[in-house]
Amino acid sequence: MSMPAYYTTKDKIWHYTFRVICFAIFFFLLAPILIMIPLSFNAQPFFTFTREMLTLNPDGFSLRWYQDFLESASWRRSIQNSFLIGIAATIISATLGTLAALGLSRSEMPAKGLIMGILISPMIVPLIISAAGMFFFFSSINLAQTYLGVILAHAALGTPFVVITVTATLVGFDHSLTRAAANLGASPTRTFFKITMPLILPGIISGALFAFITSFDEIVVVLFVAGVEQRTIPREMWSGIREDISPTILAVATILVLISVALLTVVELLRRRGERLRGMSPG
Amino acid sequence: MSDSSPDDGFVTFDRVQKSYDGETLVVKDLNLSIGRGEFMTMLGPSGSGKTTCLMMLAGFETATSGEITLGGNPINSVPPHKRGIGMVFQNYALFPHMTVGENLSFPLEVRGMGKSEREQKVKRALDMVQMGNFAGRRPAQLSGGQQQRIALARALVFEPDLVLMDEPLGALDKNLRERMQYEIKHIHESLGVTVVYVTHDQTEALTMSDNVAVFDDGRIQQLAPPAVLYEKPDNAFVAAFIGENNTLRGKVDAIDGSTCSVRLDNGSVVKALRVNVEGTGVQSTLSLRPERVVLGEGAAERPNSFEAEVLELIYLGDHIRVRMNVCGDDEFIVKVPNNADGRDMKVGQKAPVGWSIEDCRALDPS
Amino acid sequence: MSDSSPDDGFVTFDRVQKSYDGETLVVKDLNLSIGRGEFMTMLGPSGSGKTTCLMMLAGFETATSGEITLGGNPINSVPPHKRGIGMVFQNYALFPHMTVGENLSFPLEVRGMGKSEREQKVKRALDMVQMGNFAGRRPAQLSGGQQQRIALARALVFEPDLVLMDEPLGALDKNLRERMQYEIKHIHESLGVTVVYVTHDQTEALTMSDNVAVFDDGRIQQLAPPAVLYEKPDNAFVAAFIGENNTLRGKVDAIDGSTCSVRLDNGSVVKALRVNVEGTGVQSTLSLRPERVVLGEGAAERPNSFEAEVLELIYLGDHIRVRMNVCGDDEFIVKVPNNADGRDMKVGQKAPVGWSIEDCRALDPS
Amino acid sequence: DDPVSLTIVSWGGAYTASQVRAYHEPWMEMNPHVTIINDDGSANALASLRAQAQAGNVTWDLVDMLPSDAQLACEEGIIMPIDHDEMLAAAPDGTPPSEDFLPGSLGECFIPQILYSTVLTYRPGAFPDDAQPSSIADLFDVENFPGRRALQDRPGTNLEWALYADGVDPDDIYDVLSTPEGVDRAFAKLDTIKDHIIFWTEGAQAPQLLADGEVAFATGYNGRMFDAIEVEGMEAEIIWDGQVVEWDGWVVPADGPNLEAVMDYLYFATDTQRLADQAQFISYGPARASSSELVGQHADLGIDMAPHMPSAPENYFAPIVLDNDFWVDYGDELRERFANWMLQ
Amino acid sequence: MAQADATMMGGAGASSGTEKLVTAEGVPLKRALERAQRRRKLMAFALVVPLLAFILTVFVFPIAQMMWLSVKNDQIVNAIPRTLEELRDWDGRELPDEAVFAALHADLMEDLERPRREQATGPMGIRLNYELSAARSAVSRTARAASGFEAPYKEAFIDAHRLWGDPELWRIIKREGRPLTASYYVAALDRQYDEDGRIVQRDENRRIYVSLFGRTLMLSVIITGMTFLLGFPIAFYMSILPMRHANLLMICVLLPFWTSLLVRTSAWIVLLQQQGVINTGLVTLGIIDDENRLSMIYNMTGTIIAMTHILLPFMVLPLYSVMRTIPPSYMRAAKSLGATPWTAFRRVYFPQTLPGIGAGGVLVFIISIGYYITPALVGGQSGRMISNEIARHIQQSLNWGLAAALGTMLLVGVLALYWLYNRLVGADSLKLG
Ligand SMILES: Nc1ncnc2c1ncn2[C@@H]1O[C@H](COP(=O)(O)OP(=O)(O)OP(=O)(O)O)[C@@H](O)[C@H]1O
Ligand SMILES: Nc1ncnc2c1ncn2[C@@H]1O[C@H](COP(=O)(O)OP(=O)(O)OP(=O)(O)O)[C@@H](O)[C@H]1O
Ligand SMILES: [Mg+2]
Ligand SMILES: [Mg+2]
Repeated sequence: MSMPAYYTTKDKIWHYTFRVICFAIFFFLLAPILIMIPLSFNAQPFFTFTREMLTLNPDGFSLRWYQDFLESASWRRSIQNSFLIGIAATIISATLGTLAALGLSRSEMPAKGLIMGILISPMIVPLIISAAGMFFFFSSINLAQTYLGVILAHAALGTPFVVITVTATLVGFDHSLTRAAANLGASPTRTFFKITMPLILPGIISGALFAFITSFDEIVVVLFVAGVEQRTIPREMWSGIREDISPTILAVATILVLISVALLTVVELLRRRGERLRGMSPG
Repeated sequence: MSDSSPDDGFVTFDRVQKSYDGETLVVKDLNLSIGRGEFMTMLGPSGSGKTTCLMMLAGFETATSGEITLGGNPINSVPPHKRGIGMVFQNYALFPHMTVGENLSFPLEVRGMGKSEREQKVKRALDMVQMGNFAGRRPAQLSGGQQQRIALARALVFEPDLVLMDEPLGALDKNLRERMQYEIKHIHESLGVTVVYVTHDQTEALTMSDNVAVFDDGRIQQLAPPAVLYEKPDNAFVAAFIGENNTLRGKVDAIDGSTCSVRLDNGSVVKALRVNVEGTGVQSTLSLRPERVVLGEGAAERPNSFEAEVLELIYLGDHIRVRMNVCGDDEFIVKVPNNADGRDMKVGQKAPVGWSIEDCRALDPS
Repeated sequence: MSDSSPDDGFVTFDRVQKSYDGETLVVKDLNLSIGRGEFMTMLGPSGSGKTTCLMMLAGFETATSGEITLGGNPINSVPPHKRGIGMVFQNYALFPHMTVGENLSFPLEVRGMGKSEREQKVKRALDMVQMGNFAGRRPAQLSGGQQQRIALARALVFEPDLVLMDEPLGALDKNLRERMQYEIKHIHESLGVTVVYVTHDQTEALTMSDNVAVFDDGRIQQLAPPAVLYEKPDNAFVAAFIGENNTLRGKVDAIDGSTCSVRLDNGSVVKALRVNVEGTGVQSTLSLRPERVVLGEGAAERPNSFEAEVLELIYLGDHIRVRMNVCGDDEFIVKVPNNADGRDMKVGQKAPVGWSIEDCRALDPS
Repeated sequence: DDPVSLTIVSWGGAYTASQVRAYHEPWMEMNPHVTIINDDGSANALASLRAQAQAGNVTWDLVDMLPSDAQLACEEGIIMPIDHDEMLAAAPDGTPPSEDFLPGSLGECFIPQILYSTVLTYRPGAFPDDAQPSSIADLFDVENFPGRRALQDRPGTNLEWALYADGVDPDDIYDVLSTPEGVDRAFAKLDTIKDHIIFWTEGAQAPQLLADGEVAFATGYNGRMFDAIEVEGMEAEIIWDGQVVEWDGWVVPADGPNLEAVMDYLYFATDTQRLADQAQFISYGPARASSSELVGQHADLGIDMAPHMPSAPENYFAPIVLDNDFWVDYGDELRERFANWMLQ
Repeated sequence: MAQADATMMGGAGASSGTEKLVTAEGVPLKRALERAQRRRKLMAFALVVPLLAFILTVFVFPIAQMMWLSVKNDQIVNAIPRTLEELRDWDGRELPDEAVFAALHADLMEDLERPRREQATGPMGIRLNYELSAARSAVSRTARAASGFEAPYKEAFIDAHRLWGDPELWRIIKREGRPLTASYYVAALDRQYDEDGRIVQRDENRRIYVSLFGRTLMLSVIITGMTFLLGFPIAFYMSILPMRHANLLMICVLLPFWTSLLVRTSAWIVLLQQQGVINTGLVTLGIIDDENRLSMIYNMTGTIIAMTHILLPFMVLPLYSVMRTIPPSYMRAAKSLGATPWTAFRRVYFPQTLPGIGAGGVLVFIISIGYYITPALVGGQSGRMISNEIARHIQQSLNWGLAAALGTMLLVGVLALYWLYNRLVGADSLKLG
């Protein structure tokens, strides 16, 4: 951005200071991730930069923690679990959440405020309380320490994100499109699958991604509800931190960050595609 | 102007009422009958219930009471997607994720039509609106006028008997708008389809329609062909809403068959056509078109003739609007064609104005 | 019509250019001078650079090259908040979290004015736009027209010498629009403030302005008072953009001082005023206003006279548009006043048309 | 035999690994139809056991827990009472289990397995060579031994040490602590080092804090400290003075699904040889007297394990034996007091 | 053609304001409308029902059930019904008389006959121990020995454990011998019952929860404030950038959001500890000397830094989505009216971001007030929060009633805050990018 001719020196200083401050904050956001990646190549079993690493001596670096991770059966299982639980929970929350958002965005929906409040309560209620409640409840109906229990718990935690994003997408949704479809002779079901669904798909996907990440990064409920069979990645990291803090978790995290970057890119591309479809110029 | 011969009652509204909130009636006791092949326009100010009527006809709103029939059958219990009515939405409502071709093909597809037949019909519809080459484009890649044509083609491609259009030209600029008015009118005539058209632009209504229903406050104020509407408004609202209008207020002095004399507030007496006057002594609004007022030579010979003063001249290209003081009314407008006669008028100048009895209509007081 | 006596150069644009992306010029070599007290309108199609000019004047965009002066002083290095220019934005930009009174008080407050003086000025400004009772409302509680008036009052309350308005009436419906046009014009006259007004509605431009600058493609195509613009367009773009217009195309046959003969494609020869014709043999566009065409009796006496056929009659209330075939052009429009003469025309009827030389202008080919 | 799968709950990490190698693997070799699932839920085992029992859905077969938790669970009736002589193997010389297990270690529902201790560890680099700390009293001496101290964020061990450092005889500590004056005295002693404390919660944090150089002293479980020092080469020394010793062992959830297999496993896994074997993998002392002589070398490092056992005579000179009854009775109150003290 | 004739109308319209509106057929308008709307309402509701049912069963019901634990109190009633009966008329001053002890003996004996899993004295001992230390061993020791007791039982009991001679224990038995109790809430508020059954403050050195709630609240406020201070500039910066660049920066915001919490927390340990990256860097640069390394972790600072980092995206996302929708013309209008850029920002721009600040603030505050993992790992003694205490009571001390009481209080606070927010700003403004 070029500066206007009327800027005084003070204006210019502020102009640059503001940018410096912003980049400092962005740096703050990224610092832990930036620190984590080199440490995952540490040759030593500690979370500190060794002298070799600082002098860029190749001996200070190794792939042993990646190897550790790839060879460990429990890590492998936890990855399977994380994906299994995450995907199953996401499917449940995306389906139910999208349906509910469709209902909520209808103007004739009764008691909208109350229902919305209940539906997003999993996001509002402190996790420890949710976890404790589910722990007692699931124990009493034989769902504790089962996959189904963890999946249901995570689905509940993920739905608010789907409801919120899909509702927001529907606010911008042009309802005359569904009317047009009905007018052209399409039944309500057909209208949903051919018109509504393709158009709100970006919202569903980004809500689903939020739900997936919620499950994928969730530890408190897992600690309470899951058994050893259902250990997820965060749960495995948790015992890593309790037992012996080895850089394996950093290796895992580095890999996960790469996955996150990929997912974020997908979201961004989807968003641009969505805007193109809706006729806005991609920004 | 109307050259269709409406077999009364292809679409009828029978004592239809509509309320959204249970407290106020948005449509109040609507009775309306539209003939097959007719181009019928609903005209009215914003909020007068035009869209609501259209939506009830299309099935997106339910009438609170009363009955709507289509081709003689009540349609209250027919869901929208089974009514077979084409509709052009105000914002076109083209499906953004489909190409133009897919948009047009959609109504045929849901009717289970075969691929080759579909393609053929789509092509014919596109050609009709002169957009034959655009089948592969997305709506976002079209200009407003082009989108409008596609919306029209889509509403017609499945050959409905009835097409509804809700202010389809509202978002277009003047030039494009005029071109599209012409095209829609042309298509209506060549296909013989029945059209219910909503607008709040009176020029549009007058130009295009066989019949115009003037809406206000949830009621039809007058239903008539354009010329009748302009020449013979039934009440003050219609007179004021259609075209430009000078209004003079006064009390009815005497009634003489189809004419009457009205004494204005400044004492002048005006002779006018008796249209909507109950008796002598009541208040009345006189309505007079600016272009029917004769200014200068010839004015004195008219049955109504007054001395007037030019207050303002407003140049409008093809004509000049002259604001004058006539019978104590400062807002009296006279339209003078912008040709030799009109060019040398001056502010402050005095001149006689006059008009004939049949051009001045005595209406209800409001 | 213009009764202000502009002391040329209160605002000047001197060879101003503007590019947003460094590749295309959005404003190309703009020279413009606006006198104190003048009502100057920028008129042009969408994307022609009108808003950009206004933004440069207000200080929200910087000119890529050239100089803008205000009251004789270059303003490039004056930040927007010190320019003291009032501005009415297209969407009004009323601060939604402040009441109407607070909105109006804001410019006075930032100038450090005392409370009682502020209140007094706010009150006066509100009264000026007849919104005296609305000081306590929030913008969201006002209708479009009311918001518009508040925006106007806010732009004027701190008594700027110059007020900019960017399509302030774009969002209003026709009736409101006309009333507001009148009010703005009225305020301009009573305050004597300089106004730069942007619109793409030609009627608005013609009605309100002392001078109109017609923009196209980043250039001023013509800068003139409304009557001159309509009567004597400099080029085909202006002719087509302002008012309705019949265009006939042909080759210049002969030039005779200030007139010329043009041979149309169907062989007819038309005599026209030579305005923008380089020499014989070149292509030219003839521009002729529909209302200047004489139809029927008297037509044969004009220097240009042809036999024509009525193709369509369009009823428009105060006049009838007659589409005719003249000299092979099917889209030739003649406007006939809606009075006794015009009422008995028929489609298919043949009639002579004619016009005088000075009403027909030979312009550049495009 | 039908395939059976046993869920055995323990502490995870190196400790579970030692059990897998010493008990699970040899036993599964003998019982190929059984698979063992290791769950590291011991830290919260009591809560889960209670929840499972209340739900009537017990999924755990065998749980490794501390004797104080075992006592509570036993009183609630959610774990089985054990007849040690009936159910467990005698020593090779025929001594019945009730006499072979170290005195005071058996519980009504509890089968001890190991003796572990909480010990004080320090970083030699933090002090001059000629003034290295050597006793619990040094932990409370900030004058001569400056630097931060990592203590566990609970009253157990800390209060005992405070009194011990204040001159109370190890045998009298719990009597003193049962009186309000004794508690005040302990907290007063803790006050003297309050500003130098970093609290740790999870077992792995203590060695990590030492390794990172964050603290000069750290308390920690002796097995974990052994691992950090001997296996991973951390520079630290253990002070055995005032080590707080405690048992750890098995309990059997009542109404567990595979009782028969569990009993078979327990008979095998608690015999003299197996307990001694476990000491090859981790430096916790076997709970049977008869196992002590069999303790050999570390399975991977090849160093002699006996000197690293809490129970080794040279280490067991001033032990404080954790009184579970005391902590079950007074734990809630003292935890509140301790939490209050931490908050101040 | 039919012209709307306005003469006969079923009272609809202007006639009289108070009269009920009816349709042309005479059906009241409201009812006719309701009939037409019912189907649509049902349709809309049917779409919501699956999720609503799901959330109610797996989420709302379990929490309600947990909250029930905070008043449930059947341990003593189950174990010694006869004793409680005898105690009914006891005045609560002197030791109860022999009849009560005899009843207690009978109760204990009956309990011993039951299968072990159903014995009620164990849970009763544990329950009593929450109120009075060592009450558990009094019960368990006596229960084991009771079969050998002979009348008079009073002495026998007091011999078995000294606490039976303490009227305090009997007062507690009497007070808690009811199926519902408030004593968990009393404890959660750092109160206790005195000899006369009045609720009084606890000993100063046993008060924790109130100040812990206070600390939690304070930390949450600080964290919310920090996320606002850091989040506002970057949200603003992103909102004035072209979309393409803003989305790039948005990835910087979302990336940490999507990186495991545990990893981020560990990374902060690496960065902040005394021998960590920042301290070492500062020492190397000579800004601080080796002895005075900053302690930035295992204390409140650590909690604040790590949680601010973790919760920052929750502030930035709603702020950004609000800022994006504020048209630049407002700032321009303010400047054209003569406001300096700073005034324009303060008076015109900032107030319009308030819904975003509200949404972000409430989200961050609510999440941080219930935070658990990060304070546990980096909080040290001064950075712990109420959730850690709740978790400890559930998992370690097993005082589920107290945990439920603390949780209920926390939940009520959070819900009240959310309700307030909903009233003031509206939950619809909750957006996530
Ligand atoms: N869904 C609705 N709920 C409640 N009231 C409505 C609804 N739709 C329209 N109305 C109200 O009904 C009245 C008539 O609205 P309608 O849309 O039919 O007017 P219109 O004549 O189409 O106006 P416009 O020219 O502005 O489109 C208005 O007062 C409007 O506020
Ligand atoms: N901020 C900007 N960045 C890049 N290009 C711009 C920007 N603003 C305007 N333009 C381009 O500059 C040209 C002129 O725009 P401008 O807004 O001045 O037109 P306008 O005459 O005001 O049109 P309208 O009548 O539609 O408001 C257009 O092509 C537009 O796309
Ligand atoms: Mg409408
Ligand atoms: Mg513009």
